[in-house]
Amino acid sequence: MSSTLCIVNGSVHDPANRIAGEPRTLFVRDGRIADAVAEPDRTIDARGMVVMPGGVDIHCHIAGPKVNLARKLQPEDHRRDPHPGTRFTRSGSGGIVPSTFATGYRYATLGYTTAMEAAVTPIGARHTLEELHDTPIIDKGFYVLLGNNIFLQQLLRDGRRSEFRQAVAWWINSTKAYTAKLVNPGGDEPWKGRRNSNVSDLDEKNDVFGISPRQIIDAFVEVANDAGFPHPPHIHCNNLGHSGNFRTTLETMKTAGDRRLHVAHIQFHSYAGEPGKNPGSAAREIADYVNAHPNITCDVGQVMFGKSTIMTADAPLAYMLRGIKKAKWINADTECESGCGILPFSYQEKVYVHALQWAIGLELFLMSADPWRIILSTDHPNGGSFQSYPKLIRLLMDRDFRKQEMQRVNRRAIARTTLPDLDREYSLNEIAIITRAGPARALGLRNKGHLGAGADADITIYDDHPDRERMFSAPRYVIKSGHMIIDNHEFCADFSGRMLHIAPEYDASIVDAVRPFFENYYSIEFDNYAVPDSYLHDHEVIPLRPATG
Amino acid sequence: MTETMLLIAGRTSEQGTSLNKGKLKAEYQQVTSTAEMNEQDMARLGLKEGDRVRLRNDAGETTVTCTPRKAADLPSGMIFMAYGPCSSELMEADTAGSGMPLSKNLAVTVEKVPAGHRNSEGVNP
Amino acid sequence: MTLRLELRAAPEVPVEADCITPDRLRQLPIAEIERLPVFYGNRQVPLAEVFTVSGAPGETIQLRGDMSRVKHIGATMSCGQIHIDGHAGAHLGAEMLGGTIVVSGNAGDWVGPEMRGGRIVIRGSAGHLAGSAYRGAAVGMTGGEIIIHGAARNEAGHGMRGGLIAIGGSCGDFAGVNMLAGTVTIFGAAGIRTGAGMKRGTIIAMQPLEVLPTFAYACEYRPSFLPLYLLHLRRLGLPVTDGQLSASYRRWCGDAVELNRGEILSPSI
Amino acid sequence: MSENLRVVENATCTFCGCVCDDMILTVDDTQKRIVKAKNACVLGRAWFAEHTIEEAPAALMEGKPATIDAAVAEAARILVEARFPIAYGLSDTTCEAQRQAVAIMDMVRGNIDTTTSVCHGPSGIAFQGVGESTMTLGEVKNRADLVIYWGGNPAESHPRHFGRYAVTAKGMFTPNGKKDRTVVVIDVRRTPSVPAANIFVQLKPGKDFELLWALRVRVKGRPIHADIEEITGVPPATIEDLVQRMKGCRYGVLFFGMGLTMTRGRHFNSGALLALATDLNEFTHFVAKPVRGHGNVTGADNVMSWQTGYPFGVNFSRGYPRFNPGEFTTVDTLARGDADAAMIIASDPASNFPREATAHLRRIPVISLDPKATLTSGLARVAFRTATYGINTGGTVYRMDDVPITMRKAFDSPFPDDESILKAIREKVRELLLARTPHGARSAFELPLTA
Repeated sequence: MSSTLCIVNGSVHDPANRIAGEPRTLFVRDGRIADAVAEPDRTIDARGMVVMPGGVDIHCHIAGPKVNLARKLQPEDHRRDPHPGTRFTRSGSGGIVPSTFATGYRYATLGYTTAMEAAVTPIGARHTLEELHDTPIIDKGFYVLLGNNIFLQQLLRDGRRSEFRQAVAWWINSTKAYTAKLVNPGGDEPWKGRRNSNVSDLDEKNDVFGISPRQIIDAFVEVANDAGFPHPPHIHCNNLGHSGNFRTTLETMKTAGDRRLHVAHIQFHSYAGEPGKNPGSAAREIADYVNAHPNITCDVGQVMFGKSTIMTADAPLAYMLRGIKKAKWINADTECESGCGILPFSYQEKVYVHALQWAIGLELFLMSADPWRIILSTDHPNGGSFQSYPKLIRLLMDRDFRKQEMQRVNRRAIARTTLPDLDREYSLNEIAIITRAGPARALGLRNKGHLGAGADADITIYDDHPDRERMFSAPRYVIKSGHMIIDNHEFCADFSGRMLHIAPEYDASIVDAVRPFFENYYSIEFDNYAVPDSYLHDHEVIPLRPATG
Repeated sequence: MTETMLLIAGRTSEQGTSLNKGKLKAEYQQVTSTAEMNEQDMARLGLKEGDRVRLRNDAGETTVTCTPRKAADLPSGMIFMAYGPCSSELMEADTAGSGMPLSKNLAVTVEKVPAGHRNSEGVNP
Repeated sequence: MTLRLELRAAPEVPVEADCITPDRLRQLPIAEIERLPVFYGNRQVPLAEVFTVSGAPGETIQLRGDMSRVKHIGATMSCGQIHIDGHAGAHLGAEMLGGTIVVSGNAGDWVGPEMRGGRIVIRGSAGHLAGSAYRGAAVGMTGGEIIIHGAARNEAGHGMRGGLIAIGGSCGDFAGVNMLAGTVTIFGAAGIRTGAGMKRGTIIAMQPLEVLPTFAYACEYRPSFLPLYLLHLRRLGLPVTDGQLSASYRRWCGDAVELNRGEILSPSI
Repeated sequence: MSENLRVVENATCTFCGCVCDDMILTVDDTQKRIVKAKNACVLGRAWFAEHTIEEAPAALMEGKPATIDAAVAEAARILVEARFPIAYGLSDTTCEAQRQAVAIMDMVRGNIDTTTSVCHGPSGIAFQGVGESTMTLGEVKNRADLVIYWGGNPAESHPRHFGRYAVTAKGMFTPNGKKDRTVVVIDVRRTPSVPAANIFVQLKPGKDFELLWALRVRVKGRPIHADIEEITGVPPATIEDLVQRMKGCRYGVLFFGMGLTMTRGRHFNSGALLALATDLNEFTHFVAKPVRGHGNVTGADNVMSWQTGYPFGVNFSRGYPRFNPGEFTTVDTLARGDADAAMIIASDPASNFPREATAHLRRIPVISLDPKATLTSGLARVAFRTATYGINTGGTVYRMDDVPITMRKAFDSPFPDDESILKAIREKVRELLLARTPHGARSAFELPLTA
């Protein structure tokens, strides 16, 4: 039932097309924005409302093996936040790690129509695709964890760079991923094989594979840039959460040189001080570097007070936090591919470190000279739930509210930051950039994040309420691929979004190189490893960029 | 003569292969109605291989055929048998808020059934 | 002022009636009470389909009938009284904040789970998991009193962090498991693994019990708080003997797998 | 023998939770059977050899042959009319079918549970309490230098567990297989698994928790009772030796079976073991894993968790999922007489459940889906005979370590698969519910607005 639609009188925010809150008429046909529709099936009068492209989450954890472990782990959290079904929608459980249905519906309820799962083991890709199929409304994709892949590390150790390149492309194809994800590159082997230790220096050579994190990072940056991945390697830098880690973050970005790199949840990597002591803010150093380097994009990974769940391929980090919290904890090793740590967590206003993390995230937003490249995220559910985005938007848009909130948190921590001096308030247009246009551009999604003709008709219409938290919590209309999903605040239909992935070419002979490794060290058959197309359901292959040579 | 012993129900290879043939087939029923007992216990109770014994507890009762095991493999006082309709007769339904009825280490009384005595319960209710 | 609810017939499937609290009913006219939704299995039905309603709405609700299949009575209540003449179903007084529930018969599993305050009295026996934490949660009851005159079954006081549980009869396994604080008193025989994983808190076992190998015998003494505490229980109708009031108690500390600051006390008779 | 033979490589055996995906099946297309299953163990060979196509109607109603359409309509009617319908089983079918089953129970506001509840359900409860340090089985093959089996008998329940994953398997850092690792079996009796072990520790029945607790305390370096041997049957020297081995290994694994979950203590037994593995991470890398049973029981846990948030024992009667083992698990809903209709998918509770539970199953309308006749299908009002998953169907299954595998069909069955029957029931249920929804209500189960 792809009907035609016309939206009139709304105040349109479409930064990609340089429209900043102007009245425009939008037309929708065949799931896309059209130049004109003669007799639309329906016309929405959006007078007094704000019209934006659907939101795009560039970094969240919503599907796959680790997410499901974290779901199973927390019945006590689901119990307090049930998600009832309706005539149109399935039921589910909410809380900090919602069930798949609740995840899709709740993203839609915030006006988000695309979300990217940020860390999936290759062997868990099939599982992730099954979950994403059960995640309604939104379009979605995932980044595949390759930064601790043993076979790839062996190729690098042996200087087989061209095979490395082919193997990366093979892995992305075999898993239907969107890009390569690196998490604490080089850190898995010491964790699993060296009594739970870790790597801390970018140039520290692993004593099993003889390569350093920097070599791994450089190799992936090269492959992705040369092959023209629409989104460059998505990196979770080494030393996440450790004081003084901003140096590692700067070194990581410098390793990329002028090549494209996306730094995930950069707030967690912007700490001053020395290892193990004296944590402070290095937001200025990090923001300056990002501002000055247009090849770098990042998402913030804002910490929001309240419940969180740490879920990460960075197993040593989760274990470190477990040492503080002493509560239930998961470690999950994936053969030849990854580690994983999970623990329920909560950020508290009065705790020095938590307040510092909160403030550093806000500093990064407010110091951003180019909102296109510092993107809104909470690293859901690590820094907090995606359901806290409306509150985060208000913190950015409303200085008085921000100052009020600052009063509630640990004063000593705030004093270690420049947050009290930052008076900037985001405009609606800048919000449209950091939640839609920016992430879509960073992902290389040409049909998303804007409302020009030909774009996907993913549209959100909000009441223009002065309380921005309220406004962004409950759009009046949400349109997905031209389908009316939320009509006057109520779900009126269900919808299954598309899988977004890339398909870089590779030399088929690489399979001959991978197979023997596989047969020796994996526990499933090589021929049962690559994910068949039947798991994609409705999908879209996002084209590569022309080679940058 | 009766004695109280601990019944452990578990999986066995024969139980696994026979259930593929069909749970309503004689082989599966035979496998799941045979209990292993410590050979000294059997001697004490006057039992020989192939004798029938009645196992009983508060949850119910069942009659099975017994077969001896060496004391080194199966300690005295323990009975082992494959899961199935017979062992289920001895499971209590209370799961103590867990969903799981206790099915191992069940205290049961063991009593020899005289030869020729018909089993009132039947193997296959 | 007493509101009377009488079960019409034994329900064929479980009924969930969490609307039955004085907080909710005390100011409603009878006609509206009759229309309140309860769950009869998966159907919402008006309360009057399950109960006849009479009397006058107020601080006290009197329920009559075999409510073994009626769950969540008094859940989250904060004031007033519920008297149940008969048996009560599961989740009685779940997450209760205050007020009193008295059951003349038996109660099902989950009496007063994650209770914060108030008092629940069961004249008969209770099921499993009285005063405990729901699955996945670390913290069970944090305040209030659960008085069971008969027996209780497994996991009484699982994750308890405050308040008291007193069991007049025997209790099942794992009483006070993972306790963080609070007091559990067991007058009858205790099951196995009492106090396993406890961090703090006190378990008083009036009959000799099997103590886990991770509890260390500390001493025999007369805890100063105990007579006062036992007199309180005696006033509540529990079978406290003079011998128990004057006895000296053996004390074990545990659980060594955890903080090791919990204690099990048992009279040395 | 027929000439019409064909080979299917990389097929998957779903008899047990090992889910070996290296089967080479020789299929006789004329006879419609598998004549050879290379690489299969004794259980797997029986699984493949015995799944022949029997002459039987695809659907029975009240024991009489019926059309599939009529049976689907009757099944849907039973589910929609019930006030406490339950679904159970699901561990021996595909994830695709499991997803349909959860959808149906969500729509009819029923109760859904899987065989997990009578298998490692207690381990699931334990996991929710303490977490878990765990791994995929390839890590054991590549790295483990200490492997402990506790309360399980894989030699008979999971015959290839030793060779493929954990004992003789050779891997990256264990090139010499068994020579590179120490294997310990802890059990109450000398099972056929014991010969594979370097060390056998015989424990008194029902004392697993006490021994695990003692090990935890010793790992933490604190004292235990001197009478530990009297309690557990295990001498203090053996306990000390185990503790030293566990702390000293490079990559340690604790596998555990239903000797923990099915005995008194249940979830606390599993929880003690999971906690022990977690504690050991202070000294070295240590993981634990339940040795799960049926082929896709782990898939059932996963599907349930992603769709509802909870792994088993889920009730939708209020329009959203709720979880409570002991309340919404099947032995309980049957034994207490709560359920008023049941849909049993690929499982046979009538022969495995306590007497009160099976007695209730005979009192209520039952729908069954099974490739074979069982006691349960025998008492069902509507019984579907379905294709055997992994032999007559493709689809997804999850190995005991959550690794998903796509199965390869060996040959076609004349019977429909579980997924298509469940999809048809789901469609019919949707029709019936829409017809019943009161005007203005959000669902067919609400109190009419005019009440």
